[in-house]
Amino acid sequence: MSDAGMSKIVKTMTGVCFPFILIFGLYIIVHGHLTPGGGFQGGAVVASACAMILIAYGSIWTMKKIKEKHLSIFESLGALMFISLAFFGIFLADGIFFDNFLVKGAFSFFGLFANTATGVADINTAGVIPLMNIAVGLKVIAGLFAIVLVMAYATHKIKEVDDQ
Amino acid sequence: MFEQILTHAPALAVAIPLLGAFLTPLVSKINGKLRNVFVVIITALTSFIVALLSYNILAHESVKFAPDLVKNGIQTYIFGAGSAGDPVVRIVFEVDGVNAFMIILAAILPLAAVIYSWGFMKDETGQDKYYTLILLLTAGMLGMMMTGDLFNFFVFLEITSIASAALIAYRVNNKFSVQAAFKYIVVSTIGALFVLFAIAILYGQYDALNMAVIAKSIQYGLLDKIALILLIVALAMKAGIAPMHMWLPEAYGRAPSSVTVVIIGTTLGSFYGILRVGFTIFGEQIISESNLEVGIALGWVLVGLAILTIFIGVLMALKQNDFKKMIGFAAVAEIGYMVLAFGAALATMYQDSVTGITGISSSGLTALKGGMFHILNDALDVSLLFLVAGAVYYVSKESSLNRLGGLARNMKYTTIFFIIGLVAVSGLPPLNGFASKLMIYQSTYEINPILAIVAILCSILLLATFVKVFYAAFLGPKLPKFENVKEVPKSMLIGMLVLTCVIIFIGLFPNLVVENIVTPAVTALQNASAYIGGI
Amino acid sequence: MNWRVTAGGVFLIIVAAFLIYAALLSPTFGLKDSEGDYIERPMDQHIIDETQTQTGADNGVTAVVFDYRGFDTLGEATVLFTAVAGVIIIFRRLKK
Amino acid sequence: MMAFQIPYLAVAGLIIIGLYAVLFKRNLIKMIIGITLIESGVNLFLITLSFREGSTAPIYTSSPGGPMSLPVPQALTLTSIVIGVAVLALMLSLVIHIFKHYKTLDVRKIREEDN
Amino acid sequence: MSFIDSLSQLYETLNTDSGFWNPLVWITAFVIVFLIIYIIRGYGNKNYKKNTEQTKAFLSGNPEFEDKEKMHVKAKNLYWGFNETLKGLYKLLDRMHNGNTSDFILWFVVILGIFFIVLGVL
Repeated sequence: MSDAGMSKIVKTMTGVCFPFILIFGLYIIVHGHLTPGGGFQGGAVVASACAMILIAYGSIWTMKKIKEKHLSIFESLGALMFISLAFFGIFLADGIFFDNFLVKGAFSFFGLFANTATGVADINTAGVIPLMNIAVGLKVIAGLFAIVLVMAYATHKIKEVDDQ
Repeated sequence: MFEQILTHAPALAVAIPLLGAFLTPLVSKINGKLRNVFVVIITALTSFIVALLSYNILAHESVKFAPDLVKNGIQTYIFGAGSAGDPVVRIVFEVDGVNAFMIILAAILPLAAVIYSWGFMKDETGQDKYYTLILLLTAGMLGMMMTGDLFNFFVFLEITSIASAALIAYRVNNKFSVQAAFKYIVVSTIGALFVLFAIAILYGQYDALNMAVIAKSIQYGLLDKIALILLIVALAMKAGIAPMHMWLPEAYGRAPSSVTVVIIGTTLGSFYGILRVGFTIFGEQIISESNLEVGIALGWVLVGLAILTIFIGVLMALKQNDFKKMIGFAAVAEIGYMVLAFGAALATMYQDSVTGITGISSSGLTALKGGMFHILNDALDVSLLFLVAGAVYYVSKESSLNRLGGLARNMKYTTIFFIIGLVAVSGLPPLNGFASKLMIYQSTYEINPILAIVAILCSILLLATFVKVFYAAFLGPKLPKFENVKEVPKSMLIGMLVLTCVIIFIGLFPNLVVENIVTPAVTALQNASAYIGGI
Repeated sequence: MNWRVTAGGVFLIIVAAFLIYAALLSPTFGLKDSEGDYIERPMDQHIIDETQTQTGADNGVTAVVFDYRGFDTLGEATVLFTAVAGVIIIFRRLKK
Repeated sequence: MMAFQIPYLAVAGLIIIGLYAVLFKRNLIKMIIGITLIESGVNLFLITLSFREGSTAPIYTSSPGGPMSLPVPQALTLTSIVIGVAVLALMLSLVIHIFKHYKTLDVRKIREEDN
Repeated sequence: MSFIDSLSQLYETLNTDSGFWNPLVWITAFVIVFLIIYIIRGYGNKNYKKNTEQTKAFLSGNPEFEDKEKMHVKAKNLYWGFNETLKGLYKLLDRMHNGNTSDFILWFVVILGIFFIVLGVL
């Protein structure tokens, strides 16, 4: 990829497509417990959108906008959310690590069971699974984008060295 | 209060390092020193929990903290809801004597490594990620050594592989360390992929991923044999058994010493995987009348590989001029001793002419004990030597022995630690290396004298190797370029002291360790039916 | 390096033969036995039946990923975390 | 019986091709491609195990009913794919560094430069 | 078994089938021998002066080098004869240890094939 970014057409089209891909990925993440998909898949979709931005605008511009430090902090937050959801299982409900404590109806949200009659889906089900989906989605977005960004920036630096 | 901890101990031992690893990037934003304290606290907490767990499993009924948690020597922990439907669908941690023995290592080594890196990594960049990876490595190691689920084992194997590779490449401006890291990641990825392939074969056969369930329903057809071979060979490559050991000295030699100490633990975790696969999952099949000769053949193949490993390791170590690479080859030889013990134990399987039951003979039992004991000793001794090598590198920025000399005049404590490690690793009395090697020599002598002779000879050559190091690096006149060399910082000395104390303790009271730690492990290793009954 | 090619070829062929044999021995594709009814899969059948009542999720795969085998997913997330940490530590700035 | 094992034969083929690439290719990138081939072979094996003849995806939302394919191998495949991505990222970044040091990806040239 | 009993194991002997090993006994014997040697050393003659010819290293009459580097035998020169004797074996081992990643995997495949032949056929 060129460091200065690609032509104006590409940049504009990227700006047009980006929100739609974002919405699609977030949809996949949020509906992970009802429809095909989940945290990883949706996170990969959003990360690919970010990678598209990276390719269109070049690594230097993107690195100016967001550093990999911040991304790794986001990732730590996602991982912390995930593991603390697992830890809550010890303190609440049955008291087992990775206990799905919400589905026991301990709290109001996500507490319902899916109706065993197939067909109709209810977003307010499946206990911690949607929350874990969101945590993992955040983590995957930040992680994959950090990997791509760091590698792109490093390759550009190497090219600089070669030119001299 | 111990009961509450012990109830969740198997989960906490893995979860607390993970939590620490996830928190470390945030903590290190505040302050570097705070981060170091945090990491040391997390590691110490993990070691404490692990110590509680293994004590509660290994100790005698009357002195347990929570006897009701342990049913005939096995504590199980089912993740997710307590109501694990039948058949077993959830991930289960099943900690028996062998696991309790192995996690002791996984608790000691990272503690020493973290304390040591406080001084060793003082003026390096990227320390926050370094400590994060060390904690992840600890968590992966503990998970590998405790899990009762095959796919979970694979996941933790990959965690350790990736973290180790990233840490081996820590000195990225040195091209050899990058190369070593690349070789390590290629080798370990292919090994892990074949492990996954074997797991998939077993899943397709029995529709189960839990080790106990598979062991209960295994039939030892040809597909199962293929799975067994894939598992054993892939894990043997990860454990550095010759002739698949070439990655090991490079990886050990190029990584920072504090990292190498933890990687030794992961290597032994793969070795534990071999034991678990061979003795538990396929145990009732291998040790049975129907395929006795298969088990014996497997034992002899392992013995051959072990002799090859010891020979190559020792001869190459004797030739090296690079301090850490030499210790790496010595570590290969030490691994060979363990394989020799276990292979010999398999090779002595006999069938009782009267009852028709097959079993491992008494000399085979001694071999098992010696091999199990040697896992502990090897890890401690080699780690101590690596820490000393790191100290030498820290003061002299030299890894080649050709340019070292006369360091004993400035670094008294380091020299003492090195002498202790030398005596221990080359199996000289009175330190711990001798006790385990004595058991191995004696049992292998009863099986076949030539094996014992080869083992003793190679042990002597190992001693010669380290005498060479001792002379070249520590003795001799004080070289002008090392005139103003100081003793290493206190934290590094403490890190070495931790290992030295354990080594001397084991060396002085070998019977205590063998009776209370090793024998329960060996009993649990042989008793596959108890492990199956644990579910 | 002629010995290398020959040895590699020979042993690769041996491994290939055994892998193909294993492929032919594997459970039938489609999991139907000769009578045409499904081969028993108790663990998966249990999950398929109990997903909605135990986890409340409609998606069986997500239920397995996050509830039945949630610990694997923690490990998997850890693997990604490890990879990011590794890539960042490899491309770190060496000067302070 | 044998005719229906074609996916498993494809698995064996993929693994062997990957091993061939790792063994006999001189270029580091090609070796990595071989490793990913092995990995995709293993993933194909896992996902093949989950297929039941005439089954639907194990999702109850607007499902037509009837038999469902096995969920566990799909979850395992998801995990192993993510692991593969992580390993691939690390390997490629190591290769970038090797190229920075040696200005080549050919194994022979690298070894000549070493000694 | 109480904690006191476990303490009593401290000085018990490690018994293998036909051998035994007790470090404490060994160390006691070692200390006694060392004391005897020390006493004998006490009878040595006392007329021994520092910084004279008596303390010079005797290099078969040759003068001592001023340069300390020259005085120290480097690691590559140690065990010269051993390496010289096993030169052929070492050549083989070096060919084996060429740091080629593909060769590592080649060894893996070879061992895999050997195991297949040994176990799979049996």
